Amino acid sequence: MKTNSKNFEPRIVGFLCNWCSYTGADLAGTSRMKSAPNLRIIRLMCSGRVDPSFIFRAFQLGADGILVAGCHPGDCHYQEGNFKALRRVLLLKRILREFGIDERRLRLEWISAAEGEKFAKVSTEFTEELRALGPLRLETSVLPQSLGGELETQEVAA
Amino acid sequence: MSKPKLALYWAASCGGCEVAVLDVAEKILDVAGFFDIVFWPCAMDFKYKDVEAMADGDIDLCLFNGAIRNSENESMAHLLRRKAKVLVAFGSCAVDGCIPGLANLTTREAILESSYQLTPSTLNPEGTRPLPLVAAPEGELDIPKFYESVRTLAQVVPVDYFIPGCPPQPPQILTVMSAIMQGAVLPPAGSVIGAGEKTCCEECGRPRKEKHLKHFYRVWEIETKPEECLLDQGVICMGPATRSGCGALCVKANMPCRGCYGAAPNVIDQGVKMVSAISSVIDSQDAAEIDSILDQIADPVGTFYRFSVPNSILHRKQPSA
Amino acid sequence: MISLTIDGKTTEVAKGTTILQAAKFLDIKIPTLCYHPLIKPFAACRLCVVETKTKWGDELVPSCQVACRDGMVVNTNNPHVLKARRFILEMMLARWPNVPILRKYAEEAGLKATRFTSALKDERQDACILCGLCVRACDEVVGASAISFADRGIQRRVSTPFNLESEECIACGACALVCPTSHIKFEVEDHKGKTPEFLLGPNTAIYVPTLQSVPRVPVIDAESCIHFKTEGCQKCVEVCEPCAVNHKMVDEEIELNVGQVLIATGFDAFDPTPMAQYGYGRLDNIYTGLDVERMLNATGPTGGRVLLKNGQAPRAVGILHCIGSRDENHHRYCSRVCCMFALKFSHLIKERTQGEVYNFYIDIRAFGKGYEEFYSRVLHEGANVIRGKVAEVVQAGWSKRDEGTLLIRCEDTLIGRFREIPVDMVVLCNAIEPRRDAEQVGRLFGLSRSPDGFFLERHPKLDPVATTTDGLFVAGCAQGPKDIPDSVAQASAAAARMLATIAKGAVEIDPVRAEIDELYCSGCRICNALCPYKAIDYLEEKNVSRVNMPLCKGCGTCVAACPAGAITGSGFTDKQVYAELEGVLSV
Amino acid sequence: MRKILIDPVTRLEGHGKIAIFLDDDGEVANTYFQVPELRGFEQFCVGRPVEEMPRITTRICGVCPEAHHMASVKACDAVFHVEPPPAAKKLRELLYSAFFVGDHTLHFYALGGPDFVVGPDAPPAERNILGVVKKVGLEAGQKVIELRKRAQRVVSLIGGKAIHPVTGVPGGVAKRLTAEERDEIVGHTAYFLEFAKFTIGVFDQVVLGNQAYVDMILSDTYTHRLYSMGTVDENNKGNFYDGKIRVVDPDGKEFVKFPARDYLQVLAEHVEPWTYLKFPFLKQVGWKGFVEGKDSGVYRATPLSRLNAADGMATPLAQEQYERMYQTLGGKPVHQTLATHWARVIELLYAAERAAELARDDEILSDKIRTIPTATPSEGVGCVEAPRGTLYHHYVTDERGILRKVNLIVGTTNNHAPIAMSIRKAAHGVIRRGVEITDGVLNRIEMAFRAYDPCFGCATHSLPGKMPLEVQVFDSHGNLLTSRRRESV
Repeated sequence: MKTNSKNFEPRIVGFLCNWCSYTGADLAGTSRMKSAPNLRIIRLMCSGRVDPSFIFRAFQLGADGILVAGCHPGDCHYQEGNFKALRRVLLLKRILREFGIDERRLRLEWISAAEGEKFAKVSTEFTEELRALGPLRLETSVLPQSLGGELETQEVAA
Repeated sequence: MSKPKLALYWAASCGGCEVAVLDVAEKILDVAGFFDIVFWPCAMDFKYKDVEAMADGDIDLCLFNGAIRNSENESMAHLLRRKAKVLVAFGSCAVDGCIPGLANLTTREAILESSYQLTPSTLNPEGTRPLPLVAAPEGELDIPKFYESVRTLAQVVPVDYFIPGCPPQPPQILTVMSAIMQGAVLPPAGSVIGAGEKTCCEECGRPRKEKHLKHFYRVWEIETKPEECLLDQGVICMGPATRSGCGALCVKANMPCRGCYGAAPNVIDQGVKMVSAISSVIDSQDAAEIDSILDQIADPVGTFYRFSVPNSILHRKQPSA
Repeated sequence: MISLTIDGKTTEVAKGTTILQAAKFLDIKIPTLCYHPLIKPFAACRLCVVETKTKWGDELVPSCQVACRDGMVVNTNNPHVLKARRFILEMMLARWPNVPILRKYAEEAGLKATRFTSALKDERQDACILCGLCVRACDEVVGASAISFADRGIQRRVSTPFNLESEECIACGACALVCPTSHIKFEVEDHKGKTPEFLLGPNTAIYVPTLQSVPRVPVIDAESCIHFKTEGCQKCVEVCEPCAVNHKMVDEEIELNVGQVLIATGFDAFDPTPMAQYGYGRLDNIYTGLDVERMLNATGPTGGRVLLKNGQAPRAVGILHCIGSRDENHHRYCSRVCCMFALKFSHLIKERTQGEVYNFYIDIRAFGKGYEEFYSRVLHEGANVIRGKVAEVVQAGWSKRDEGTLLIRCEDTLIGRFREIPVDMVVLCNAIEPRRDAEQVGRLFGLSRSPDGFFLERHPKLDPVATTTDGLFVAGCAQGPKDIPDSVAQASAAAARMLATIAKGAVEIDPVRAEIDELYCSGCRICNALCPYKAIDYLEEKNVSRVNMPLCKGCGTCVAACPAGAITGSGFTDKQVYAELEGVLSV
Repeated sequence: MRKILIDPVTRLEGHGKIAIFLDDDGEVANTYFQVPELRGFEQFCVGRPVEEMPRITTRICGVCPEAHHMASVKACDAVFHVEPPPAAKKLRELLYSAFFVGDHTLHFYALGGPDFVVGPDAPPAERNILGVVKKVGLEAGQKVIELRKRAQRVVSLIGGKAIHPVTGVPGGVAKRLTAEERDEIVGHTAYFLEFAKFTIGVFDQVVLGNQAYVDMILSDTYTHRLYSMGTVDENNKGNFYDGKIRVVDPDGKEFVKFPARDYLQVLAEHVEPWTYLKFPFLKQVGWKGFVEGKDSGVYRATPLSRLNAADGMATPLAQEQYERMYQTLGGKPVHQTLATHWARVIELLYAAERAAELARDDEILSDKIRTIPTATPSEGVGCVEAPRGTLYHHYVTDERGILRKVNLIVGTTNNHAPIAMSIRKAAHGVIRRGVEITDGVLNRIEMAFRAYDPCFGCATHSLPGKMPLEVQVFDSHGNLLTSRRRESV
């Protein structure tokens, strides 16, 4: 499935605000714009609903990158949900860094309902950026079955 | 009828959990009286072979504390899972990975290097490292394999119940024990027992305000007022994201909570939840200002994940590609 | 009341009425120069002399100044009066031989030539007869006192202080208006005004915006009204018998509580000035669609006549389509209405001027009911249509004959040749564009706009009048360029939608809400500050926070932030989102 | 070649293993004492804010978290160049003394005591706390439980938590002591003192009253001529919380006396491939392997060596006992490993006296319990006497107080080499060709080990001294010849 070569197709999860970017994505579609198909969209009422746990879980489930898209500052349908998203993403990037995950894999964009073009552009760009970064293989030595062999090889060999 | 069989074991932990069990004081005798303690290496001498000899599921209750750090911890986990009807992850190490779990933010190699080479007091010109198997002049010597990552018990074997806390507070241990001894119906498997359903704030009792944070202080920077919520005073306190049960001991001692009782119910990742909460209440809409405020949080991961790195969604620092 | 007889006619007038006013009332003409009905009489020119009979004999008095007395008998043109008036005119003509109005009066008075000669005949050949009307207007009416008499005797003249440009002058033009000899002229340098009328005809500070306006009352343009500059004037108040004019009026804001709003804020007309190649605002006789619409309006400033600046009818008119629309540099969209109004113009202009009409089009979009038929009709009437976008409009006029005419340069893409077409008038069919305040309005209502800047409907096909916000509807050009039938249709649809809700008496709202489970909440109060709607209350006694349902809009910020996981956001619960994640990432 | 493996609960559990190799003559060829656990605190604490260390390093050991808490917070004081107010220092030391009382009690009654109270050759079933209780009376058992309870109570009153205390902050302590709490503590310390005296009595009665034990203590099997390390105050009296570290040579002459911050000039650690635990030694003397004497850098840091390193005790009753011990055992220094138990009882008495003294000091009620640091944090060493040896915490931070380097030398580690040596010596002493390996034999080896009260909570993590033993005798082909094991306490 995932390979590190050029033909690696990044899996991106996009958390889109219902009022702007989601409509923007729609617009990109209805106006038949071309954009990378790697983005898997999850619609939320507001970028402020994006719980950082969602982002981590998405990484755990095999996403190579996460796009959080909300309304332009000042345009939030709920007044300032997008600023909350901004704050969370800023702190989250610091956390990702310390977990050894390239912070470029988490991206925050302001995309209005009118910016179908920007939406297409962003998802294509992001896909290329992730392609360059390569697949994110989370070291998940967590599930009992996935243990045995792999861990037996973990020896204290100097 | 014969007494129910009880086993206690520690893997990679500090022993505090064991002391906590002893700290139920007089009551320990009741426990000892009620159960037939078939395995408790720190207090009584029974052999691994005896356990191995038991029929599977022969042990009625096994309290397992400590994380899984090396090959030995792991095989003990597997053995006791086989032998025990009910396996309980006992204490923060077994439940979340605890402080030793911070090791998942670094690598096995780094740990060995610093312990046996870089530390200033170490005098090791040959760069000797401990090896799992050593041929001494007189014969072979072996020690367990030191793994790359610390894992929680549930990440190694299926676990029936979880008793959080570093250490679990004796009153909580007592409640659980007496409940079992009175034959109370066990909660559904997978439940957390010996803890509350709310968060530390419930037990803290300090009056709280709406949160608008513009500045974060480190504990050494200010003398906090004992009658005001620490978070309101700008000191990061994990209380809001931490399960109740300890009695808010640290906060009552005027120190911020660090989250040893683990995530609240319905929360899958204690650290990231607190990240969400804290960042949400930062009182600024300007990216640059927000960043400068965040700069005041020394060591975000070590703070929000102090006790839960191995049990967090991301589990460990990824090897840099 | 006072009764008096003028030239044998007897009448009654109110006390204080001057003889001149009484005469006017009796339609008896008395020549005047220094007199203006709205300015205090001054009796400077004495031209208005009349004879009054008194017991001491006949007496000559300036009728503009003398009030009527009871039983007074007045003669305005018996030989005695005419002799005196002729003498006065002789004196004036001596100094101002060429002032038309003087010559006219002289003629009326049967005066051939003057017997006198002026001491400074040819030196100061201006037309200022020193009647002082201007000075008094500027002082009494305008209140600016920017001009007054300077010097004495034959040196006397009207001037600004020290003959310098006056700080006081507000360029109201009152002096020019009252000057009997048009010695003072008022020239408007820029052609563009607030209303099309300014361009097309006389303009005042108090006017009726458009003749169809409802209610049909005049408005005062505070920016050009003298009163708001100098506190003076208010002549409109004096002359308005119903006393309807009120300068004290101020803007007021009225707050209404409504459950639904229809956004029908309309559009702005594209301003073609930036397209310098078409000369709008630079060359005369270049108009926008709306200007021409006014011109063609029977009740418009020109009474519906198509006129050039010089008052003549144009011989040829060029109509340029798609100005600002279908244009990469301005608006990429089609304004939809221009083709048809252009054709209407062609029809009317041809009908009213018998001149040539040239349409320059990209392609004709006559899509509506009966539109195509109208198009072919206009063609049969002999309107010229040229397919091609006009390159530029320039001043013709290298030969005397072409004086003031315009030259349209374009490529006729049908015959594939470059053409130059001389016309007298150019009509720019300028685009419909979003109102300049569309962004603020959008913010105010939380409306999103489509790339063209018009408000976005909920669905282009299935829900063209509603918006993404419940209770908020759009209609007309606010939503996108459209003609009248479409606007009416959309507006009615929106109205119907709103009525439906009103009839129902209840509104349905999305079930997306946040709820706090008090079993898990410990009142850390993280969520309290986050709610933009202050929908979360903290219950001190229970030490929990609680969502005030009716206020909650379900944005979910608190759900994401709650460190205790005590808040669930119905419709978008964590469980649901995780399930979604597993779904989208399963392949 | 035969291999005897003494392994607490088989080779699959890790709490210190002893491997004894016999040559073909059945003589002991060599012994290895292995510690199979490693945590890596020195690495993963890097990047943490230094002020959090007192709460992080407690998790090195749940048996003596107080020791790590104190060493760590003292290191923090040094890192921030700040001097805590007197009240704070006293509160810390009070907590620490209470902890010592509880810890030494546990060891004497539950772990070390049985060997003497019920005798080394008594059946294992009796050689435990219950046996002790039977010998010295039931109320003694209740006393022990009661004391532990009270000790933990005092720790939690001052430290916030009984296990893993939290109140230590750079420049002081976070929690004020209320009058009520203070009164309660005074009550507890009074109990400590009574209990300590009682314990002295017990020791007199059952150990000193029995010539056999005294002989055993004095026997060469349990004797090592090594350097002794301990912390002393300005009068060279022993102290647990603060002072200078003093090392005396095997003849009892002062070898070096240094402040904690100079520890690197005195100490170094040696690494062996067959154990995770390092072997500290005196740098100036150097690592000569597991050998005794003046020329070997190996030293001990135990209750006994603390007494050896000091010129006396700071409290009257303890001083009495101190003098009496050296009289009985023939003057300073004492190198008999088993005498450590006696020294421990004396330290118990000292700790109880110190606690009582501090509890009565009114200053501990002061509001001035913190000095807010102002200097830029840099580097610091914190050092206390842990029950099982001198404990060093050494931190280096950046200018924000974020840790760059961490170095720890924990109590038991100091004694790693001596423990190994004691085991070997005991093995040599008791295992001979043809000698059947009895419980007595095993226990005599274990006693050598247990005297150190090794807390592998710090290194491995078994509770102090709990060392159930199993001996497996293999022939040279590794086949199991005989297996014998004995239940321990």
